[in-house]
Amino acid sequence: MNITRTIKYEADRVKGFGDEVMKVPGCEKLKDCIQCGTCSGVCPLSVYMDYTPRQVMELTRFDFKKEVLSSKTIWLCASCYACTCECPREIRITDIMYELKQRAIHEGVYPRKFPIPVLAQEFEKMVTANGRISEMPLVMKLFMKTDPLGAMGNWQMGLDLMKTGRFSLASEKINNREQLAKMFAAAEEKA
Amino acid sequence: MTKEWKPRIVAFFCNWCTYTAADLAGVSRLKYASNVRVIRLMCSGRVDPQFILEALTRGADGVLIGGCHPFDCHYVEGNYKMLRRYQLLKRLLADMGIEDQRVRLEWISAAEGEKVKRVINEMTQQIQALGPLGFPSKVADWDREMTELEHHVTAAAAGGCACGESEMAAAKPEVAHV
Amino acid sequence: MKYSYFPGCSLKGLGRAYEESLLPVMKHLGVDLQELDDWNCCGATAYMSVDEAKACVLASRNLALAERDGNHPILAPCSACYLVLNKTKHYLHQYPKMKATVDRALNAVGMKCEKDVPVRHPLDVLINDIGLDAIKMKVTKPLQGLKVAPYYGCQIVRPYATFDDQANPTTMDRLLEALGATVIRWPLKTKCCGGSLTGTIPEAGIRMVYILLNEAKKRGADCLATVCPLCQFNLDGYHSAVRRQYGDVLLPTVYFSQLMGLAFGLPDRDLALNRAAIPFRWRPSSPPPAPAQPPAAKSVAA
Amino acid sequence: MSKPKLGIYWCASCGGCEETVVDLAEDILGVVEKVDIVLWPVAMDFKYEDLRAMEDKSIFATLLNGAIRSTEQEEMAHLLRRKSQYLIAYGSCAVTGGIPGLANQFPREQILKYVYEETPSTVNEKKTRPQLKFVESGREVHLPELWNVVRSLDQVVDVDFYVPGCPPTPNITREAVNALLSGKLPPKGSVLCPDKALCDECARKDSKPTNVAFVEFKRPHQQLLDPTKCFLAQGVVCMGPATRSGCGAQCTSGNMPCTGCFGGTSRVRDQGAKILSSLCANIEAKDEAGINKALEGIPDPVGTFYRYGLAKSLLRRRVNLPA
Amino acid sequence: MNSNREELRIGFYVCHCGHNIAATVDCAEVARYVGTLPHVALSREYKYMCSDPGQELIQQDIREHKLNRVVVASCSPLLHEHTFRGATEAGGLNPFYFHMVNIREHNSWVHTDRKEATEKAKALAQAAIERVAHHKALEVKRVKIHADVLVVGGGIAGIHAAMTMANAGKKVYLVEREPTIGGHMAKFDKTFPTLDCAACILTPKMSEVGNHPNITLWTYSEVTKVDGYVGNYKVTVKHKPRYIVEDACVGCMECIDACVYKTPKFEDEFNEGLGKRKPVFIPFPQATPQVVIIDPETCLNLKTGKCKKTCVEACADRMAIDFTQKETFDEIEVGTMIVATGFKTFDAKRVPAYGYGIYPNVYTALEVERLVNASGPTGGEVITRDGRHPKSIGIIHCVGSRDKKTNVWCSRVCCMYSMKLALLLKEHTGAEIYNFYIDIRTPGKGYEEFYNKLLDEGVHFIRGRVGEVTDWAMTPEEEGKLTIRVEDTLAGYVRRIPVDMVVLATGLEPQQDAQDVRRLFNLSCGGEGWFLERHPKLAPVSTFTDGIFIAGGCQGPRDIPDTVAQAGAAAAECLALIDKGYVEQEPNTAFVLAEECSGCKSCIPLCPYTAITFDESSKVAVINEALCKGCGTCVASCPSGSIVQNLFEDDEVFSEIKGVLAYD
Repeated sequence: MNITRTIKYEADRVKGFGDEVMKVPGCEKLKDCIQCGTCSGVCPLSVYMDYTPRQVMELTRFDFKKEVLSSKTIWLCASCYACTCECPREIRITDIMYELKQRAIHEGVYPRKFPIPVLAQEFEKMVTANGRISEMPLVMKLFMKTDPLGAMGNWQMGLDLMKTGRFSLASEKINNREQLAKMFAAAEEKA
Repeated sequence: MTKEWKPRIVAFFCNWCTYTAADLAGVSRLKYASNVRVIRLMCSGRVDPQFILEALTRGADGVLIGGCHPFDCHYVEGNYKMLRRYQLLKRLLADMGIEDQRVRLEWISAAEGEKVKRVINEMTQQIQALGPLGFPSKVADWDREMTELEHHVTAAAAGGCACGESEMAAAKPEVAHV
Repeated sequence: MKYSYFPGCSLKGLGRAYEESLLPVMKHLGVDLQELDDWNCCGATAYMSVDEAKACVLASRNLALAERDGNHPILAPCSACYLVLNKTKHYLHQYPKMKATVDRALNAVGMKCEKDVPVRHPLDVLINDIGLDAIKMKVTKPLQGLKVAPYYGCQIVRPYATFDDQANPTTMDRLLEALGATVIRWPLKTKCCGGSLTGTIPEAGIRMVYILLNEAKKRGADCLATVCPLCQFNLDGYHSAVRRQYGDVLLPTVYFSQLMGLAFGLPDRDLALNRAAIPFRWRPSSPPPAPAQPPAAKSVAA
Repeated sequence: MSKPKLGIYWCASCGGCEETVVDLAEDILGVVEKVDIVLWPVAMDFKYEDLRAMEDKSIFATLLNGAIRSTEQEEMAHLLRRKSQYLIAYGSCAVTGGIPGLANQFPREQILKYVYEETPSTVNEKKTRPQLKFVESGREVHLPELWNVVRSLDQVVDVDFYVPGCPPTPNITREAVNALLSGKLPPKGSVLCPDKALCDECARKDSKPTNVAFVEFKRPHQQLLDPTKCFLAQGVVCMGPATRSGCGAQCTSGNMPCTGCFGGTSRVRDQGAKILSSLCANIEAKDEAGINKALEGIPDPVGTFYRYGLAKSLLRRRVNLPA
Repeated sequence: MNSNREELRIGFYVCHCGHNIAATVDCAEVARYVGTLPHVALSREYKYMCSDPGQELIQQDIREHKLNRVVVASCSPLLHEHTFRGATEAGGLNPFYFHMVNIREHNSWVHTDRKEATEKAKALAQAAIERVAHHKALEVKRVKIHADVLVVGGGIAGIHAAMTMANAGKKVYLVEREPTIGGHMAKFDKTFPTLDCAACILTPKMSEVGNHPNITLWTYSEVTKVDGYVGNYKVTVKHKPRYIVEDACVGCMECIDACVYKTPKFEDEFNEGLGKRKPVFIPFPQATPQVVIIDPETCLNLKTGKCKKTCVEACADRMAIDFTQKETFDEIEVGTMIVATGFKTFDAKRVPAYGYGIYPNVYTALEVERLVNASGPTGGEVITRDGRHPKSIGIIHCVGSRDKKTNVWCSRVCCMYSMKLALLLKEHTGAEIYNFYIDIRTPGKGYEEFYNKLLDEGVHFIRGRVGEVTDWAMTPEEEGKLTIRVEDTLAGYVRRIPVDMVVLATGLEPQQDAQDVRRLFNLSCGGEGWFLERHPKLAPVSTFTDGIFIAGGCQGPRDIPDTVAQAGAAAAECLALIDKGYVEQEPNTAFVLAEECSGCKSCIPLCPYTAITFDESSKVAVINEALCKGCGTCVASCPSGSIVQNLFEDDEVFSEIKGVLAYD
């Protein structure tokens, strides 16, 4: 029988992780969490999550970095903000999820082949370069990277889009891309 | 000044609302800047404008007056009397070159410990940005222009010589009325 | 009334029917929309998961452009754009550090973002600036007999919007009623449509699409009315996937602007109704009672 | 036995105080009978050298009027202090800075510029200013320098007694001189005047109701003043309640409100602050807008409340002026 | 005043307050510094100045070191000024030769930097040293206390307080704004945890109040004006017209039967709108007084003037119905008051996610109290608004409690009443009952045992705050039901639970008009709107206005036993004052220096208590010390500085200003 240890020792915590997250703009109020579960109760995606949003809050607060950053939960968050609006402690759970996603990407610990982080990164690259998103090229890229065969399964939709004139492989760009690049560069400078 | 300058603020708090609120801030262990020194009065109506001017000239960089909210004065309407004085005093102070933020009137109820913290921190910051008001050393600076003549009169008398005023005037740096 | 129109990427792509119907409707109402010159991506959801500071920079460039070009309120029809632009404003107010970063970026290109230009949703503008009375005046073909399930989705009412109730928004309900439609009351009007999950984790996304379609249909809706290009795409485009997983729940999803166009009597071709996978075939049947002619004297005075 | 020597001197003043001495009329004879006036530049020839040559403390008492705002005045203050047993600050300017004290609201340069260049009647194309020193046909001439700050006498030298007023009335002057001569003196530093406020001797006192609440403040020229009714009851700013009596309420008798020349009572540190406190507290409005509406009638609070006392007030001078 | 001439010998004490002060303020340094100041004869630090040995220390030093002034730097004067004045007096000095420095609430507790806190403590101490030199010997003033008492609010708190004092022989006025006393408790079915029938224990007390010779009961009345001060309050009470002559009505209710409305048609407030009443009605059978009332909003005669007035006919020669009644007023004098104006329940519509007002089968707890009550609108049968006998019921805790979007506080009673209702509903219906809670709070005698009993009875407890209540079905068993979506946080799963009926355990809130009441009685309020006690631990029923006490739900959420205990405490406080016969007042009153006053009359309109008058013979202002409350407004406004406030003389304040600024 294949069993795993579930007890958590202090050594399993990455001390300071929770505090770091709670210092990020928008994430401060995580401290106030009373684990009531309202976030999970209203989350439409909690149906599929490995940890409920409430558990993610608790794990984050107690520095269980690995568990949180490699969870599916953070990638299942669809940013509907229902939890943020309903939380009785005014914790901005959606923003905390964003923060955790950013950290997961930076640390490269997100589930491989999981399409959402890939989409996020492709999205970022495209916007950084072009200033705008071109949906079809983005989707094509996504499928190529994660599920080349899946693209085939969606032929019906492609056909629909074609028929309704919504399918375009043209790349949308802003004119003043140089300006945008300058802005990004300036933003990255240390104050 | 050898010591690093820190704003000094004298606060006049009414016994019933603002002083109690400051007590509440303490009981709640809120943390705020240590620049304010509170003087307890029974009512903001007791705040004599003389107190404010006296505090400023004795070295306060700011004066904070705390009273009960409108309608809530323990003494019915002492706070309005202060508000009325404050309106004219503000103008008078402006005419005397004292910045608006240095004298502040705030309504803080007994329950608003948080507001005590906020107002004190805010005011400390504002005054830190304004810099020292400069009393009482300012007066000494003003008086420096006439430190030498007295000495001269004394010296002249002691020497018994009838030196003319020309020498006296010469003792001062020659500044033309340009 | 003049607004800086911020279409966002979707209204130029998958959601073009939204733009194609919204612009004629707004024009019909005398609203002056001027597309923001050289706007860029708002910095939306996916971007926020990668680099929040850069997302704010992106959004604030748009705010700065609007400020530069006359400081008219920004009209952002896409829910994600609407939320992200408002969220950025919120961050700039609340977090001096973020503001400093953004200011640094804007300074580098000689732009400014300090006039707090309002970011508004078409529903907000329609209800609060134009008003239902003015809209009713324009209705020539009331949508009598059409049962619509108003579907707001998540991001226009949560969490930064102030023009409608977060839990139970009613602006679209009131708008549709003004058009003569019958509004279906249902508890899912702000439930998530699945967002980008339909594409990335279809199992999760499709379930959400199914729930919405199924419940609206159960309550007798003839169509769903939406305010967001992504919602429309999900609810319209995944019928075959839904059918495979749950069975047939065919129900068209249209933009509220398309319904407005129908009620105003605008021609079909102006409303891009042909751009949906699930065609919406319902049309106002009976010609309306002729609008009462105002007395001649009055019209002269006007 | 020789008669006690009396000095009278003026610094920054208008000369009104000198006039009061003359106003003693025939009583001046009584004074002259009892004292030797050894110094009175307005009336008698006088040289600095004469004064310097006097023994220290050889003058029994000097009545010095006028504020101190120049090197010359400062020097004379020191000299007279040295030569006099009693130095009396005589008149508002010497006591509290007086009207000249209002100059403490402005930088010296602004004053000079206005006086020598900008007054409507000035013709001074070369913008000539008085120089501290100039040479004319081989002779070097020196002029006093104007100080930045206008001061009351006691801000420069030690003062024994104060006789306030702009000017002091003949009555209190006579009483002050009599007190000096009789040796029946109050403690050093006293103001030789009653310590009650003016209302005490104002004929209009009884006409003031007990429920005055100000809706607006008016200035005397803005309306016809009832010659019998309390000014405050007519909404006109009157400094009487915050000002020492002793003048016989001459202004209010002459249908003008008190402007405060006698200064505050001994219990008050800042006369202006006190009258402000009293007037404002009695405004009727309770909201800021209403209060400020009422206060529109006091366009210049410093000029109104510190007309005679700015130099001696708590703040003394506009704080952001150069030292 | 001769003390000014004798040599000043000031004793200074800085208190460690255990670690409370000493942890942040260097007390030894403060003591050392103050010891170097002029006139300081001795300067000490001590662990607990307020302790007996601390106070003893002061007394001993006064005697041994011939101290004539005492300064203690410790906590807030609002807490211990009295204590140290006592010690000063016990040492043989006038108590007002004492001054107190607040270095705990205003310093050690609010600062973290030890150096800065120590410097501030030195400055504050120096100010006190400067100030105390000007202190004068003062006499405490005694004011006689009127023996009558006013109790405002006729809920269980007011009832209990009134009874206690009336039984002690005091004359009590009990004012209630509703037509009957009883308050919220009268609406309850049973009380937790003993399950006593609320009516059985309350109604006897109600009728006792109604019949007590020492109690004047005024229902349908409100206090409109309060003047005066402790011991001597003047109160105006408004009696609203009930269109019934109370003394003539015998409560036979024949007028109700005779009303032109044959059937009850209007929403019945007492039954939370679940039942109906007529325009002429009695709120509930045991109402006190047993007098009907006519509601002008619904009475045909009062609204239109066109009615056959069958009620008047039915009343016949008792002639208790009087349509001409107008508001009347009474003015009474009392020495003390108890404010017991209660609370209101949270409006569940403010949490739209739970569907109250949208789905008929969502109820508030108070509605369920009436629903399970044998004398309620359904006679105790639990039948939902759409006519169902529920088979499953969900009770949602913390509705409008512990939620920053509504009310942040825990309403304290909901856990217990939810469990009580769970038990009653189970008894009445046999349904499956689910409690959804964040935390179960049972801190009371027998409360945890009650919780255990519910677990034994098979009532389900799910730890999780409910996300939403909706009527759409995901699965067949959800069809036609209300579905509760919640995370079972202990299991770690999100669940959907279909039920027939939802009960919202709404929290407690301050009354709608709490702010008006607060102003009327010159009370303070916390940020949430509850009336503020003078000290949360040491003066829990006192207020900042002497002679006015608070009890019950107006001060914060509490259950019946706590309310009754508090009402008893408030009554005891009143009785203590009354039986003492007088109160001592802080001698901080103002007086006019008659020799100096010019009679300018500027001060006279400033006094809100008309304590200042103009004496026509001497032509000066005079302050009536008995009326002066010591605000000092006239002092600050006297243009010639001729009014002095004891304890806050100009020189005392000026020296304090000098002192705080003397230390850099």
